[in-house]
Amino acid sequence: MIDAGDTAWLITATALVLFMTLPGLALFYGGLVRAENLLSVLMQCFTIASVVTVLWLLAAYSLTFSGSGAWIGDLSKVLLIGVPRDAAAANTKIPETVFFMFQMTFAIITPALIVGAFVERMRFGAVVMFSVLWLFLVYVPVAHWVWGGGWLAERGVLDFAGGLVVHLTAGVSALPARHRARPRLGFPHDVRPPHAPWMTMVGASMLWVGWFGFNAGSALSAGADAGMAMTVTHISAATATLVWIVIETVKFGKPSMVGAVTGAIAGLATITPASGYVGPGAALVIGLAGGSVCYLMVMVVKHRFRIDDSLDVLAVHGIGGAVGVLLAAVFADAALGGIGLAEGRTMGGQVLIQLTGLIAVLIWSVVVSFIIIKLVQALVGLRVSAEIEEQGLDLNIHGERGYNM
Amino acid sequence: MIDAGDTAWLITATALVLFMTLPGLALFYGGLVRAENLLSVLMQCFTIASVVTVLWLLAAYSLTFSGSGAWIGDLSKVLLIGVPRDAAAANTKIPETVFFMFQMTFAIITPALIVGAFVERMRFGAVVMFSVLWLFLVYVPVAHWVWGGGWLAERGVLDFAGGLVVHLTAGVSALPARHRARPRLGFPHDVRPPHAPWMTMVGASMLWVGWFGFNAGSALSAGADAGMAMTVTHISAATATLVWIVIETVKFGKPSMVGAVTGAIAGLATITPASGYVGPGAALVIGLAGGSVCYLMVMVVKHRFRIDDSLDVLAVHGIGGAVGVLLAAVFADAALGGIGLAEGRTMGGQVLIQLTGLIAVLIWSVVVSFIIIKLVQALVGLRVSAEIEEQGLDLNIHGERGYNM
Amino acid sequence: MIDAGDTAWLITATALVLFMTLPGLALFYGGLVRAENLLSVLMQCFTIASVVTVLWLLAAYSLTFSGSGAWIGDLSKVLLIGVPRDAAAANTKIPETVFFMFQMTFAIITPALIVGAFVERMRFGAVVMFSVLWLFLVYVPVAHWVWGGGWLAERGVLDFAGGLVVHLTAGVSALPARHRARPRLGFPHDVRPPHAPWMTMVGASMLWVGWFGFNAGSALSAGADAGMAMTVTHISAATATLVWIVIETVKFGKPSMVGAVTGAIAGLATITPASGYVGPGAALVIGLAGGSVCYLMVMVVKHRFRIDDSLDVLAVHGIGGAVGVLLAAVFADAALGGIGLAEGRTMGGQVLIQLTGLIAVLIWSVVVSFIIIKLVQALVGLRVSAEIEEQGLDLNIHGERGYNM
Amino acid sequence: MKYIIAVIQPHRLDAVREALAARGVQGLTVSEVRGFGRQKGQTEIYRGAEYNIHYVPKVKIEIAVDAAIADSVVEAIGEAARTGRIGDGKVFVLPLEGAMRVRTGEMGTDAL
Amino acid sequence: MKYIIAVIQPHRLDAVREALAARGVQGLTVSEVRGFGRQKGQTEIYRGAEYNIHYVPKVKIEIAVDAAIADSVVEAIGEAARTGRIGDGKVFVLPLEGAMRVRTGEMGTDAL
Amino acid sequence: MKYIIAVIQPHRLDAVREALAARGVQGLTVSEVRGFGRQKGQTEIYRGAEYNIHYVPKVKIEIAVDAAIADSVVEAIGEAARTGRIGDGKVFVLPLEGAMRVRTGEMGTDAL
Ligand SMILES: Nc1ncnc2c1ncn2[C@@H]1O[C@H](COP(=O)(O)OP(=O)(O)O)[C@@H](O)[C@H]1O
Ligand SMILES: Nc1ncnc2c1ncn2[C@@H]1O[C@H](COP(=O)(O)OP(=O)(O)O)[C@@H](O)[C@H]1O
Ligand SMILES: Nc1ncnc2c1ncn2[C@@H]1O[C@H](COP(=O)(O)OP(=O)(O)O)[C@@H](O)[C@H]1O
Repeated sequence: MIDAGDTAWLITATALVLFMTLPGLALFYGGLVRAENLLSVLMQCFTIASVVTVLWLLAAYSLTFSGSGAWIGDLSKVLLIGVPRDAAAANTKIPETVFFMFQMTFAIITPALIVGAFVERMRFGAVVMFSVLWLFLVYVPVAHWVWGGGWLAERGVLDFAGGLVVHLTAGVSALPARHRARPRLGFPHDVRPPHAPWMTMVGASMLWVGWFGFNAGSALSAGADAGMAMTVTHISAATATLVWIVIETVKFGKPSMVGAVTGAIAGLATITPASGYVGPGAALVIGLAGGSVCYLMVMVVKHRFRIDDSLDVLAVHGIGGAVGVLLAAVFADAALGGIGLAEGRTMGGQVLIQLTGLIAVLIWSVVVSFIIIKLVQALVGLRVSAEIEEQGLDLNIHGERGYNM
Repeated sequence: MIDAGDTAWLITATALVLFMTLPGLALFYGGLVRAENLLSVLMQCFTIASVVTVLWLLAAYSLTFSGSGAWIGDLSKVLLIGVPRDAAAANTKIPETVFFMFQMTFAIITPALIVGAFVERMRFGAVVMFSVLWLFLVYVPVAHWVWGGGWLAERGVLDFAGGLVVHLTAGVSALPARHRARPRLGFPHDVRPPHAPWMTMVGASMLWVGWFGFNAGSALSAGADAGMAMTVTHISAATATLVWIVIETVKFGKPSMVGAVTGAIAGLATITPASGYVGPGAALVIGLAGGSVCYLMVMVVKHRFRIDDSLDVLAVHGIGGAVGVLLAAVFADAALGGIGLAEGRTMGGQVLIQLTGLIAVLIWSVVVSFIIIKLVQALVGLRVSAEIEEQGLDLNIHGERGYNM
Repeated sequence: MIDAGDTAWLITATALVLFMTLPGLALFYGGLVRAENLLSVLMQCFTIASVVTVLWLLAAYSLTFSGSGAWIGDLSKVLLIGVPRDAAAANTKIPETVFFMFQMTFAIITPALIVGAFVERMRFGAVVMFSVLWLFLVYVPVAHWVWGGGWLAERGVLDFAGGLVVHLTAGVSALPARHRARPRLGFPHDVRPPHAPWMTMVGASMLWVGWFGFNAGSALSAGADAGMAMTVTHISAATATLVWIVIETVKFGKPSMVGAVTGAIAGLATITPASGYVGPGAALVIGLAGGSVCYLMVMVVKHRFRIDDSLDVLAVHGIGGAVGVLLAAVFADAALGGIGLAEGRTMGGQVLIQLTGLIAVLIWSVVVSFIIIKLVQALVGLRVSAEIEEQGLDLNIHGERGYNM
Repeated sequence: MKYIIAVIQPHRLDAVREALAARGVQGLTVSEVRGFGRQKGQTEIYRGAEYNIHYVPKVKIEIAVDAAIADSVVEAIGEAARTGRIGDGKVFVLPLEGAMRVRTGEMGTDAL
Repeated sequence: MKYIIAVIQPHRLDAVREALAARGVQGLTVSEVRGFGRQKGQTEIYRGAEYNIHYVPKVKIEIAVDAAIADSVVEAIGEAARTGRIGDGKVFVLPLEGAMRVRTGEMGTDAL
Repeated sequence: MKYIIAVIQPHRLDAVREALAARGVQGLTVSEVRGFGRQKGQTEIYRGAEYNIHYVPKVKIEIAVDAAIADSVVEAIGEAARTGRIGDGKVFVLPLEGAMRVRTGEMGTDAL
């Protein structure tokens, strides 16, 4: 039976999560690059959204959510054939079309997140090809393992809204992608500063608001679970924002806007896997942890490893997601205000399961992404020429300028 | 009886559709004009939204949705008098106030779409006067014919969310409006390029997300119909985007951002009339058709006819809407995954009805718009002086600049 | 019992109201300042959102909505401890977490509104400290009096969505804040014009759409009340917009975009306290009144009193809120299309109660804000140096620029 | 050689460019500037507050020419830029001692 | 006639304009420039990454004046623009051979 | 003293600046300009409509130098800015009669 209230919320949540990518993430990333590369970022997000949509319908949805394989689903729901118009999605009171769409918005934003690792230098064709292969070879299997009834689901891994499936996969896949794409010219000393921090703030705000759809929508119903997920999501975001502001104030005396919004995203990524299991007090702690660990990692990645993770996909999403996956096991404990672990499961046991999931997803994502990026490099090449990179991608690749003032 | 779930969704859908105009469409159009005309576009959208709101309450709603005339409604719901606070709208479980508001957002965006045909040169007073007359003389009657129980409704025309009522009326009314307003100075060779393609992308993204409210909201309930409408809407948009990207890549080697988002809007406009009747496979075909036909028409209008349809209202909305109205009849067929045609109706029969609607609405819109534009020209004049046009409307007409950097 | 439909709407409404601040209000204000101060405004809004969130959880929510004191609540819901996950909020069918979150978004936007009074010159630390103290000493008590069962609630004051609690408190608190902060350098003759009116329009549009969440959400359910609240909100906004456009056209011959959107905000602020009680006809009148009175006040404040209320917080929110509080008593009358006054209450009696509330809240807000601002001045100082003010806050205080083109 | 600097109304730029091309001047460099002069700026009103915009947007054209044609170039600019209203701008002629085309290293009038 | 080019701190522009008006100079042309000099640019930190902004925003003023008052104009600019800190800028004086007012076609000092 | 004005490709700016620093030139002033010349602008296509962008973005460098090193500065700019393609730009040398450092009031070559 379909419930109008649940359906109303899930349609809305779907719109919110789509809004996170279009235009939220696009603006968030777009503000951080040079003005001459703005359109290339917007275009990549827009194109990924379109390509993933069509592929999701053609096969990816079915491979993720249909069938009972441990590793991968089947093809019985290709084109949604055989899904009656008014069928409810399993264990929910929403139409399967809505579930299909809601999940699709996750499949859209995840490869779009990776874009942040190789902006300002990657060929357009390479971005598209990478995203397509990555969708099928990383996102679909991992989503199936965790949410589609695969082997991690069976072990009882906790990942409410995508710490493993979204943030960890995107965050660590950025690593080989970035590695092969190599740093931007001039990195680390002569890279141009973000061309429009204000735009990054607007994107971050849209991500924050949209994240209510992401996390509270993952309850798949409009009730107490959604309410609590929204609450803890918001608290974690706010806390991590403050962490970042405080650190920057202490360290530099200048709390920055770009820093504050990065903190918010860190807090949001960290709470994501835990958002359906924990209480408001835990959200404070998770926000604190997410904010400080991600801050540290941004520094380490940039300064120690000198990796040009242009927009900090690894440090914020990868690490934030991983921290959240572990903390989910801790704060799900009823004693700590959570909803309680599965019958007979200890906190230690749950942590182990989370660790298993984490390591498996990490290795799979890194290895497969490495293979994909090599393949793409061989087939179409990764980088634009140095001259095009210097002049910017917008005019050379897309024939337009972001600003014609 | 009012249902909270349906009401929740329809209030949200109303907010989404208003968001399509404010600021979605305003930004979409605003990015395409010169920097010196940006505010004039935003102002026109904002003013139309306000004027239509008041007129909708004063008379337009009642004339559209009250009474049972074949051609026009009556005045019994002027000011919503006589509508009890908790009355449900006919055949729905939502309050009539919500229906009133939801429909109003359609009446707002439709004349705002036409603005795209005469930006950068039309007097502000002329825009307002045209919009007011057009609302009463084109939008209200056509909406009554199709959705208010008028003669087309009785024949069983299919127009789920406004292929005839919104996109065709706006698209073809742009023709005489543009004809009388004449091209911008310098057209076609020395017109300035879009001043902010990034802004157009943001507007397009808001339109896309808001369109979930437009089409899925038109189900007037939160259930399987809304879910499927959202699904097919999204698929058509994504497909048409890809069509545009592929064509531009093949033709110019440079897939453009402005092209991609135009494709998305074409896909959205095309699926609109069909969105409540068809399945996901059909959405792919409709997206393909909408994308390619609209692409072709943009070229034809610009290069063959050399019409300065500044922002392609005719080619995208007019043609997209018309294509969708016809395809709705085809893909509504249950054999093609649709919900099935009315009892005893053949596909050929339905196509005929659709054609009738199409031709009637087309002729009515063109003729009446022509008369209105002549009238406006006689009363207040259409164009600003060449000097004002050269210097831009913002400073001269509104006393402001969009940017004071 | 929790209802999915009501919950769906209230979660959505919460997202909408958060969206009003992030990024709505931030953009609205940001467009009105110099380019060199843009980030400081965005940062203040973002930081206030984060700080208020954490404080709301730690104590403010409990002090506002828990317990039955006439003046202030108690601490029994600190950290939401003792609130079961699936408890419904009192007199509603939504989870208390959702009520907690919905109300929090009001507590966020209210101090953020005040920011408009001292932009471009106030120290960042002073803004944060002021906001924190103000939250506890003005917002929390007043919200408790009116909505938390305090003494004004007991007298039956009508304030549906925050004429007293939000707009009046913010509007009049701006007065002492601004007084002590003193005008910007160069005021009134050499202040730089709004750097991005287009951005102000985008922010205003987001505020308008978000306001559906604000007012219709305040019904705390998805039914006829929410529907009517949305309707009257929208009508008032549109009417006040037209009032402003007409006045400017008559006075200057140049209807301005910034004027039009200011009118919209005036109309929205004015209807807010009345939005749950009145009908559509009354909304027209309230919009007319709000638009014209606020227009007048903007002139009076700027030209007569020569107060540098930089972004017109007093004239628009303070006065608009006050007018709405009084008109609520009038148009709530069933004879005028309202829902009717409490049993046995006359219109005159209700006006008196409204006046009591108005005066009490006004005096409390002004006096306490004055003390807070003195305290903040003593502790950390209010203004940046003249040199920093000249060069802009972004680079000096936050180490960034809004634009790096 | 002469270095000619002209400050003109932005909307006359295209006309000036064409007039110069007609006299064989191919190269020139343009920048956006703000002019202060007899022509007063504008008053913009935002929400009732008047903002005095003292400056007027102009464009500046720089052209290096052979001394022989300097006068005719000045004249051509004057004609193409003139609207007869205050604010039409100025043309200045400075002595130019050397010029080099970067691409080839050519010097003097050959470089123009 | 002289063509005076001054590069100054942006926030001294109004003071300079007033000082010049006091000496009877009505017209001038202003543009935004980036200065490189002793005054070093800034380091901006975005998410822990340091960006070196080598340049410093300045404004450039151009004023054509009668040779007789050139020195006093240079002096006036110097006084009005001076803050005493590195980065205050420079004033350059170039010879000016001709001037024309576009509106009227007037030539020489009359055109200024 | 000489006043050198160079119009170059934007992406050669850093190279030119370094080349000049190597020759002891510390100060210079840069602005964004639009160039018209042999190098033709581009055609941008938005939704099938072609827009002719006649101008090409360039940067203009201004450097006041002692006459003694003017030639070597011109040469240095030429070398650093050269890519060998049309549009590489021009260098112009104008006579400079006076200079003042605003901060100190120093005059002449000391002010550079
Ligand atoms: N002495 C000057 N030096 C440099 N530029 C000047 C001078 N006088 C005027 N200008 C420039 O010429 C423009 C037009 O001058 P203005 O006095 O307004 O008009 P007109 O030349 O018609 O009298 C000004 O905006 C300014 O940019
Ligand atoms: N030789 C030069 N030629 C042209 N412009 C110069 C020259 N030297 C300095 N400038 C300009 O003057 C500005 C101030 O110079 P700077 O060396 O920073 O300070 P100061 O003049 O106080 O020593 C620079 O930012 C630059 O724009
Ligand atoms: N006579 C001129 N006066 C001023 N600037 C010029 C002149 N000729 C060229 N320029 C500038 O030099 C730039 C390069 O010139 P161009 O003719 O395109 O290439 P090249 O110097 O390689 O022949 C132009 O874009 C323009 O800015």
